[in-house]
Amino acid sequence: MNQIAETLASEHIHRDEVGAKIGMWLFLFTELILFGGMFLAYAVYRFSYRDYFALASKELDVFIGLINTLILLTSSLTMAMSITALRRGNKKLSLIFLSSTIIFALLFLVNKYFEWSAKFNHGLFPGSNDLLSLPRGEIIYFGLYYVMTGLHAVHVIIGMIILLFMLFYIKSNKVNQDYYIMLENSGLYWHLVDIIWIFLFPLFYLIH
Amino acid sequence: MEHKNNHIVGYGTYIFVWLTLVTLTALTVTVASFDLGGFSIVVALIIASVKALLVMLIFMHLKFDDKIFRIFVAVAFLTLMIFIVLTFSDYSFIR
Amino acid sequence: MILNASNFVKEVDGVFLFILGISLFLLVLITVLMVVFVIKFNRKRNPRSKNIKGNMALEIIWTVIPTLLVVGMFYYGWYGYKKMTAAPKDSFEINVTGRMWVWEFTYPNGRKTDTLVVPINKPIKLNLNSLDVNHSFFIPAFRIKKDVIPNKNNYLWFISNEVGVYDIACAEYCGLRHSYMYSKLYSLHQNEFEKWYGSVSDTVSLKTGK
Amino acid sequence: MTTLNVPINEGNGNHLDYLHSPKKYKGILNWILSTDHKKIGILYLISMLTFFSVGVFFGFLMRLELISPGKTIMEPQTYNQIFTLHGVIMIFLFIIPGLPAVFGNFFLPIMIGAKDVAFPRLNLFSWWLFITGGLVALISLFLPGGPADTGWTFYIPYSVRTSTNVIPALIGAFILGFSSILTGLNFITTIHRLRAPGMSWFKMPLFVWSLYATGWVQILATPIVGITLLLVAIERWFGVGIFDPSLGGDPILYQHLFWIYSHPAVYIMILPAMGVISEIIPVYARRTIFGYKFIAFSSLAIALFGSLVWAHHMFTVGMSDTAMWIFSLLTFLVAIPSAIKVFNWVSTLYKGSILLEPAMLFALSFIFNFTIGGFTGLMQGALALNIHIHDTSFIVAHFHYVMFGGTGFGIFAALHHWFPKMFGKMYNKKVAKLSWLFLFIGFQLLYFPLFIAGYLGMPRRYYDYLPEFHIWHFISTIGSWILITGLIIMFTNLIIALRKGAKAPANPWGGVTLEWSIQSPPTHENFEVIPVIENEPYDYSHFEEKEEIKN
Repeated sequence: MNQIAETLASEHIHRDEVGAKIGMWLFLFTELILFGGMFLAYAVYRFSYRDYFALASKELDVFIGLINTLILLTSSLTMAMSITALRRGNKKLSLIFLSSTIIFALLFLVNKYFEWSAKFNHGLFPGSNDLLSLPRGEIIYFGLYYVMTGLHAVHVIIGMIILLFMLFYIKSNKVNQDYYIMLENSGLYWHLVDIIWIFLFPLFYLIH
Repeated sequence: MEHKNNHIVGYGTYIFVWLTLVTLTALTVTVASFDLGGFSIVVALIIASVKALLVMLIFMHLKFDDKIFRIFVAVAFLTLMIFIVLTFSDYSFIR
Repeated sequence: MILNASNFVKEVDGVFLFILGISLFLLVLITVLMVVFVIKFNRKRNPRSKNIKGNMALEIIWTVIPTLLVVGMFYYGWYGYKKMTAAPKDSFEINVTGRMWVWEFTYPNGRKTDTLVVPINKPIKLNLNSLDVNHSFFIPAFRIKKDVIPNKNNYLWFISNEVGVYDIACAEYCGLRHSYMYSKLYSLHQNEFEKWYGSVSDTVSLKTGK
Repeated sequence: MTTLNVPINEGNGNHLDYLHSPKKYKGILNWILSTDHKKIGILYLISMLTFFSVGVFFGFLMRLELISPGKTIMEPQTYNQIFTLHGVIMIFLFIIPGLPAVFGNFFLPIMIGAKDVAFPRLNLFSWWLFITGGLVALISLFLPGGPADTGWTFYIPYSVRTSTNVIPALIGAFILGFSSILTGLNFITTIHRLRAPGMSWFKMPLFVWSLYATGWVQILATPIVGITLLLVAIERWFGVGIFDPSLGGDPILYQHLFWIYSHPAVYIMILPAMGVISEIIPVYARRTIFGYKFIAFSSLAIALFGSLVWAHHMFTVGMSDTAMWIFSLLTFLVAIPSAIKVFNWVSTLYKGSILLEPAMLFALSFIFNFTIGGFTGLMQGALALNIHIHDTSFIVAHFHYVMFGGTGFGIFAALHHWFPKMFGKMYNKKVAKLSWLFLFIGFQLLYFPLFIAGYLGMPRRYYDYLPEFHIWHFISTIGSWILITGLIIMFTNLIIALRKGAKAPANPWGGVTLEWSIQSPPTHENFEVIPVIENEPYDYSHFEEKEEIKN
């Protein structure tokens, strides 16, 4: 412990890696609870507006949701493998895996863009007359849908930016076989984004 | 709680987990096409929880990390569960 | 202050005095102990301290006794509250609508007023509704209050015990004129009430109260 | 002044203190870009006290308006905006960061024998977030339409209807929430990873325990209010249906989500203050603390139970009976760990060798005020009684007894206790005691009458009131003047001490926790040699021997 404290204070050498990981997990909890608040709101509204939720979810395209689920799952796979590759010393493979993760993230967003713009073309956007003419339960469903998937998309974008940084860090050897905690922590963040989607998918797309 | 993170998870394990996740996704979509009434949400949530657990244990290395991380994660999820359960002590029993 | 103005006053004041009594006793005990210790074990008088790390028996005592006390308080409060929720079936029902910043009362016969007139010794049930933001229907002298929330059907009930005029306030912040959202409650004898209720004009004398 | 009684860990001779150590930047940049936990603590202190004075000023104006019925100095709209600002500033910008971010930052690493927190740069970032959030919240003062008039609770649907600038306050609070989360995250990691050799969990000072418990509440509760306020902002901005009842939303759900955080938040405010009291009493009673483990565990118990009682703010909204009794019972259970703490503190005075220094006076009055605040809290936990006193000035009085009489006095106690260590200067103790007298008397006069008025039926957040409440409001306003006089005396005294105070020794009060073993003010690195801990945190047996030898 003593040594850890000393290395930490002398700022240039590697930090306490377990500490960094604890910090990252604690941060992930705040993200988890942040979405948890919205899941709680979802639960309450689904409880009070059960039939309306089922009706409104018919507007969503299960196929697009399924594709996006598979994209995110696969991106999680490449993310995890990228860390393994780096730790085994295969920098090139690690970069390939990491790049594919970023490309998957981009695909997810493109898909999301088409999904949202289709909704907008149908006149189903917040504050639109078409939306406001729906029953209240459906208005709430779409309110939650836009807010929750929107905020998730923001997280995907943030994740992409973090991963892009990692790409450069690995290239410039700032993150390497011996010091990989930054990549590992970015991976944790990325997996959390995946986990949230794992719950969003059935809750919005698969209602009967 | 010294760090012994020498365990490097192999590609094979990851691919196996990924295949399981894809299978579970297919399962949840299939199940959703049947009308199970009130049970459909329960089944959907159970499958989603299993998927999330797999991601956390393998992809996020919880299985191989120090015990303290598993305790932390348990505390966080428990807190969220309690928030939800206590809120529903109002909604489930409202007249 | 009119004591016993409604059927809930005794319960609420009872809980209050019960908790107040225990609290005062413990507050005095703690304060006196602090003052006595500070004087008696002053550095001048007592230059050498004694290191006492703890005492298991004491810890158990002051965990168990407060636990019993608070469970007692909980039960007393819950018992009193239970009565407030159960409006008798034969209650006289009046609809109350709150909006920025007035109360409106609608009687079963369609009569609308801006003050509440009720007979004494008869259970009255108020169905609360809001047209805009949250309000809270509060009759201090009766010790009752309930929030008035859009899209939510709340109610409260009471029996007025004494003839009189009481204040009705809004207790949930509702904007500019929140502090002026007062109205009056007139408790009348049954026959006086019948007379008022039956009359078409609103100008019936309400001075019978006080 | 007490002689030094603990070996001073000064290494080999005099070292430059953190205020004068070699700098990377000059002038103000040396401060606002510094990652030194001590400098960040001072930054927080300065910014927090600035916000505090603004909050006090608004409070003063409100009390002045209420000195007599009818209009005194301002219009109702202004009054509504001022009480909202008073709440937002005092809660988010003063009490929440008051102890953890200021004294926690400064002393937590020192108390566990570390050179800094786990993430120094993140720590600086939290301060920047704090300033940004504060400015965003206050910017509405200068926008057309003026600041929000919703009260600090932003209740739906009023907060989506009002034409004032609610969004800046919401976004400000959101940012401040993240500042608070990052501080908590930093502290938990620090406590887990950076304890000096031998500093086992049960050798940690109790202030550290309380910060640990607080940290968990900060991490696990704050995000809920963050997302809730963000949702309200989004609802106002884009008209998305979330809470607004006219779009099918549920205003009660908003209140649940709001209080899921905002009730635990009061424990974020009070727990560190309890930690401070646990530090101060042993020092001035010069003996070990009574029931160390009970105090430590009661902090965790308060954090746990405190997170489960939020709906007692909602007993009049028409919840289900099940929810009513569950939340009432849980509320009463929180009282038990709090009572354990109070009894242990009082017992620590027994057979001590007590010196009534200013910090001790503040600490003892903390116990008195907090006890009153706690008992009136019990009254509100009782369902039947809650119905009557809910949303009256009884609540206002209770809240201020806990938050100002408790945490506020705790902050003043900490300030007087640690001032010599932080700045290396001594203040005038007589003047400090005088300021305490003013604050204590002013405080009681200011808030006690509100209990009475509240029970008699005076609702809260009222611009105007019935004549029968005049006398209570009048006394209260007089009290506010005495209180503010006390504040002015106290801060003037401390500012004079900064400029002209005598040099403070390393251990002016005779403390035995680690911060008193290093020089005042500490060096940049805190410890020249990382200490090895053998004794329990408040072990004064060692101390007595020393004195004996000297005599």
